[in-house]
Amino acid sequence: MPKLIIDDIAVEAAEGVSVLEAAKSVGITIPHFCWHPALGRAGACRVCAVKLLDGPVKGIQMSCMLPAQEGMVVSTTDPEAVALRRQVIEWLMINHPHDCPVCDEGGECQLQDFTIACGHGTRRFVGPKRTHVNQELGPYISHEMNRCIQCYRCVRFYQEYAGGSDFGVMGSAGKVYYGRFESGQLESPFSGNLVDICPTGVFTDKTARFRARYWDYDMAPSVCPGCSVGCNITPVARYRELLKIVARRNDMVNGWFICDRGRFAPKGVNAPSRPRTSLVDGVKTGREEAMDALLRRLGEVAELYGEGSIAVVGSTRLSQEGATLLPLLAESISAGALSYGLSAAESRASSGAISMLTLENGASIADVENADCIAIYESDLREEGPMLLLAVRQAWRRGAPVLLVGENSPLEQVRGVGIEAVQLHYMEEAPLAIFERPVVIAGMRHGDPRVMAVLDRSGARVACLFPGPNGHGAALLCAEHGGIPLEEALAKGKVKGLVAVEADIPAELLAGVPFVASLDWRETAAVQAASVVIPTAAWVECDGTYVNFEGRAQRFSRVMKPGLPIKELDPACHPPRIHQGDPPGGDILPSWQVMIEMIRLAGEKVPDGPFSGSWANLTSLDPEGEGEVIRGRCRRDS
Amino acid sequence: MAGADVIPDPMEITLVIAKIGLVLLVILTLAAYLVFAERRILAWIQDRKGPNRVGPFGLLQPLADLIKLLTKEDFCPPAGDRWLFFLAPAMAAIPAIMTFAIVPFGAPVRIFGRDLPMQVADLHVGLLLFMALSSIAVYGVALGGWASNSKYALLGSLRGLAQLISYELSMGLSLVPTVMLARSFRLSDIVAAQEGGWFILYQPMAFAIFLVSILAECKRIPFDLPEAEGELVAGFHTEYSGMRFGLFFVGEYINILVLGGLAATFFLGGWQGPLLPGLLWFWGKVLAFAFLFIWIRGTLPRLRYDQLMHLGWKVLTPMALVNILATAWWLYLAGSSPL
Amino acid sequence: MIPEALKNELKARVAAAVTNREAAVDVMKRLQAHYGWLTDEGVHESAEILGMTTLQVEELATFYEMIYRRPVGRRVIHVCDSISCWAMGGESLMAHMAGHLGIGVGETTSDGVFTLLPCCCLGNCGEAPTMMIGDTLYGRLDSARAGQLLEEERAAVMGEMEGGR
Amino acid sequence: MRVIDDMTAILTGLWTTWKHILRRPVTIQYPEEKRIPSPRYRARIILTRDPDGGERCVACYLCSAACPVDCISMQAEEGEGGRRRAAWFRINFSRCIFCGFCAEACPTMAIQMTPDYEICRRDVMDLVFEKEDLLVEHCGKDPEYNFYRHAGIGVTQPRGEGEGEKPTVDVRGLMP
Repeated sequence: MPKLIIDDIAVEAAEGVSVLEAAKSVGITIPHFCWHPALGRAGACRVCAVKLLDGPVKGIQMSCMLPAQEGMVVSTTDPEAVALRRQVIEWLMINHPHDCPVCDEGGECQLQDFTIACGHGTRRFVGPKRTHVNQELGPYISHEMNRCIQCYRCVRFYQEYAGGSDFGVMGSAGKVYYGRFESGQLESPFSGNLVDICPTGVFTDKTARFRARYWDYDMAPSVCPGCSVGCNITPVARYRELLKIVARRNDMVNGWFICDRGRFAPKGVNAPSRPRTSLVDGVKTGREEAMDALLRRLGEVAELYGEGSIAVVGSTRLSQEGATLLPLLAESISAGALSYGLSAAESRASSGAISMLTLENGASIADVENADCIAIYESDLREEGPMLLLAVRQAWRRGAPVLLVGENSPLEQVRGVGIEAVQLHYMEEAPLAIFERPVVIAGMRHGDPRVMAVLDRSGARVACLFPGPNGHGAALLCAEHGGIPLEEALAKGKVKGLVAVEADIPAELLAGVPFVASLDWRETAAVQAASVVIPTAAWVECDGTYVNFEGRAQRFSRVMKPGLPIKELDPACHPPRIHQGDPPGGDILPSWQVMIEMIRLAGEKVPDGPFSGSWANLTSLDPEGEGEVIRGRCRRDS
Repeated sequence: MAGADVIPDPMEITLVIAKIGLVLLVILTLAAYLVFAERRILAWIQDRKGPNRVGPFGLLQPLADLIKLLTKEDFCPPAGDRWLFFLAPAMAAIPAIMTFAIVPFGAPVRIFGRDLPMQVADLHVGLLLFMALSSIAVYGVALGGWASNSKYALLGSLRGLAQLISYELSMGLSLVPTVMLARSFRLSDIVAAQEGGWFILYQPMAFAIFLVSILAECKRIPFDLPEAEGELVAGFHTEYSGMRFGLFFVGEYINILVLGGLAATFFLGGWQGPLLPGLLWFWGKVLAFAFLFIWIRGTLPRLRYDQLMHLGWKVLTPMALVNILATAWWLYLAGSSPL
Repeated sequence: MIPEALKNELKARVAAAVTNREAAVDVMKRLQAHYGWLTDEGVHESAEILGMTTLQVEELATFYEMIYRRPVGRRVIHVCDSISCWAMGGESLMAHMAGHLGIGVGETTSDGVFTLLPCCCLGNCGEAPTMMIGDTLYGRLDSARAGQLLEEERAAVMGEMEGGR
Repeated sequence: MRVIDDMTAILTGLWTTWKHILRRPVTIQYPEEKRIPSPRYRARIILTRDPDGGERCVACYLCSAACPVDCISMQAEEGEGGRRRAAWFRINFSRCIFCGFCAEACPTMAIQMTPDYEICRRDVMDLVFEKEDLLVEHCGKDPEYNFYRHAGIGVTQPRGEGEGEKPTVDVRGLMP
């Protein structure tokens, strides 16, 4: 633990960190472009110059390249260092275009910030600027090479960190060009991170091109609903429209990056066909009336078909708040069946997984990155958890062999991140015992519950990829409350009334059910088939909790108010001519609040909040925090 | 004039009523135009033009103001005391008008074979009545501020009370030498006593004290602390609107006229003057005082409250007392007929 | 398309290397010799032979200045413009060459014989000013010697072309 | 003596104001007489065009960010040729305080202030000016300036042909 002094502040730095990181740890930001916490140093940009006044090294040094050493006395404000930084940034800006007003990075641009921080305010250079032609990089990322400052971050991420081989740096000296051999969509499933990692506007998000500026964004800490990995994200919205998604750092989950699927997947929140008003038999009504009608008709169903003819169905995308209230709702309307929307196969695999997982044997992404052997069991990570592929690559770069087990683990998935892997047929073939830190990544989609016992005995840490963003939470509740797969419930033919809460139920399953009600924000088959529809708030429109694959409960916050986007309104209605609290179409509650209202209307005792009893500790989760690991609470032998 | 024991004849009553009507008409009109004059003169002082839109040279402005005030909402704060709130403006305006009853505003004229004094009521205690009425006027301010149930109004009215009590004293004391010189409380006697020379010549100190005191009495700058718009919004009449505010407002200007008239009566020989008829002399003096008030308003800043109290109690009152003693001593030395 | 024999020879060369990448320059040079310059087709073929992506080959091809990704004449003249040669009259040598050939720097003569390029050091500083025509290095040049060399080379190229025909 | 000094002060004040009573008022009788403000007077805001007739505004949101009373709102969109423009642009003149920060912030000289100070409307909602109301057919105070010619990213001219630009680099070119 070397002790050094930076700008008169005594710093005790961890072993091996650079002076730049040591300064950062005490709140001194030294300008930097090529250095990135996830990618390390390159020494390419020269703006992190500091002056060492005393110690083992003296004079002007690049703080990112210099390890913090005992006895160093560092000045970031020395006139010599300041002058060097100012000259370097002026030089970097010589060829930078004059287009900040039309650049999407403007306002959230590291180059802007550090140019000002380095003290360069007015361009003195009057000569001609270097220009490049751009490439067409597909529908998600736009390319503007003129803005490049040659920090090499993009290539280092794309080729080294993410294992892509279709994007790189060409030429030398004044011709350096970052791009592909020819125009075309970037192949890496992590290409979207170029947008986040580029310190200036070479790569910008084409899906939100020219839509808004940083200071106008509606933003909040959130969690990706794309899969069970639960990457931390910051959705960006404006005028009640979700514009784009950027990665948010959480070292316990996704680190700095997210996958393209999470970033660029179609944003259902913006779908014009989204249910936004309550419907009874296709007629728009108020929410209260719709809930009254729903309860009345459920009563009629119960009267007509007898006890147990009603099923309540949740899903793995329903937030944990909704999922914990589902049994209470089922009880209040005397439902005969409770389902968490898992298919029969998924349900078996999931229950096997949660009964096997403990605090000790569950693997986090950090465990995957630090593993010395990784087996991917019956899973295509591109579908079930793309960010794990990136973690697998980091382990592979450190020398860990990668094994693909089972016929549903295609080789193509690891080719996309430049990994070479060995294919095996059975889990028993994997020589996990000879490694110190083996990790098995098991998919639930094709998983076999019997293998869970093998995994439990193998001594490896296991990452079980549940379906949906809250698959783990749903599986825990399913086990607690005796939920059954929907197919099973319907197979008996007894279910005549069905309440679907944010559940994606295929139309053919609904065919034999006379009465369907749906609480949802997506236009699902259940919504189309439902006699009573009550809209709920989408994940960006309310607070909630997802339990990710490793059993980490993470809170997401409301990004924007529910309501019709201004884009969809009649132009004459904006700005509103009358003063009102809620925007048009804004009278929408999160599903768990709708459920509480229904429980109240049904005359049952209303819980104080979504979490009670053994779940009460989730009430105070911090959306900015690392989340709370709750796996292992259902293990049978405990 | 008719004593209390004589039954007045109808002609007498008719003439008195006619005089009352005439005085009311003149005063109210003058007060209205005084508002207009103040706005124009202040505008000139500030190199502006002032109201010049309604009628020729803006001369119909008072009418427009009247219409505006009459058509505004008559509002009483919900938490205020309704009755007192509605009563207060009248209590501010009426005593001011009533005071004019004792002011002799011209030389007596001969009409229908009798001498008709240009004065509504020539009381032998006229000066005392003036003092009494000016004390009553403060009730309007006090009640108006209190009934509004508003902090600004209450603070304004408290200031008004304290201020009036202090200045009433110096004002009354400054008039004592006048009475001593005229040997009468009757205002016509006081005017008559100045035939040989205006009291301002004998009593410049008393005149100065009286002038400062009446500035404070009618709450004019630099003594407008009960209103003090910079601190208290509008002081005691913050919550008033429409014609009730108008009554307070017009009361202030009637007060200017009345006090100007009294100052003329006590120190400038009343209606007396060479060549011109008495009526013109009197009103000329009144308007000169009004102009002086406006001019001062356009010039001086507002005093701080403690400065105001300091001036009243520690300067004017002692000075007035000294002045009385000096006058008494002088009268004693000069014998029974000093003038 | 390159002949099958050349392809097999290069594949053998790649197989002999410890990593594919170290054989990349050899492969590109051979394909450049075959096509006259490294065409896009050549890049694709190199990538295939090396088992790399076209981009990875392109990164190398655009980095090295003696791999030509644009058409060149039969003899490429590299005139050194770095410090030693500059001090010994490299600038006037370059001007003389350009004047003699009637082309600007970076251009190819109309008969397709010569391409004139600057070069940032040929490792022949001791014999500055220096230049390279084709694969042959010449030092201690003056304008007369340079002109003479050009005529010799032109004659040689003409001979080759005659022979080739 | 203090009393004399004070009296002198008061009398000096009275004399000063007396002189002003006699002075000619400076008032301008507004609707009849109109003052012509200087060209840099800060009144009604306009959106100007560049010398080619195109909209100068690129909807960069800097004016709305600079606006201390939040009276400017807009939505940017991509126009033809990748040109950034305002889909809608709105200034609420009932809120505007004419501070000129927007014009100062504008990097393309699009938003400018004019000396036209007569912008009263009977209905407050009529003071919400849309882009069509704001857009004028001239270049305003900077007739020469054309943002996209200097921007350095093409759009209105082929890349590398703007002012102060070198031709585009050919990464595969022969020159080092």
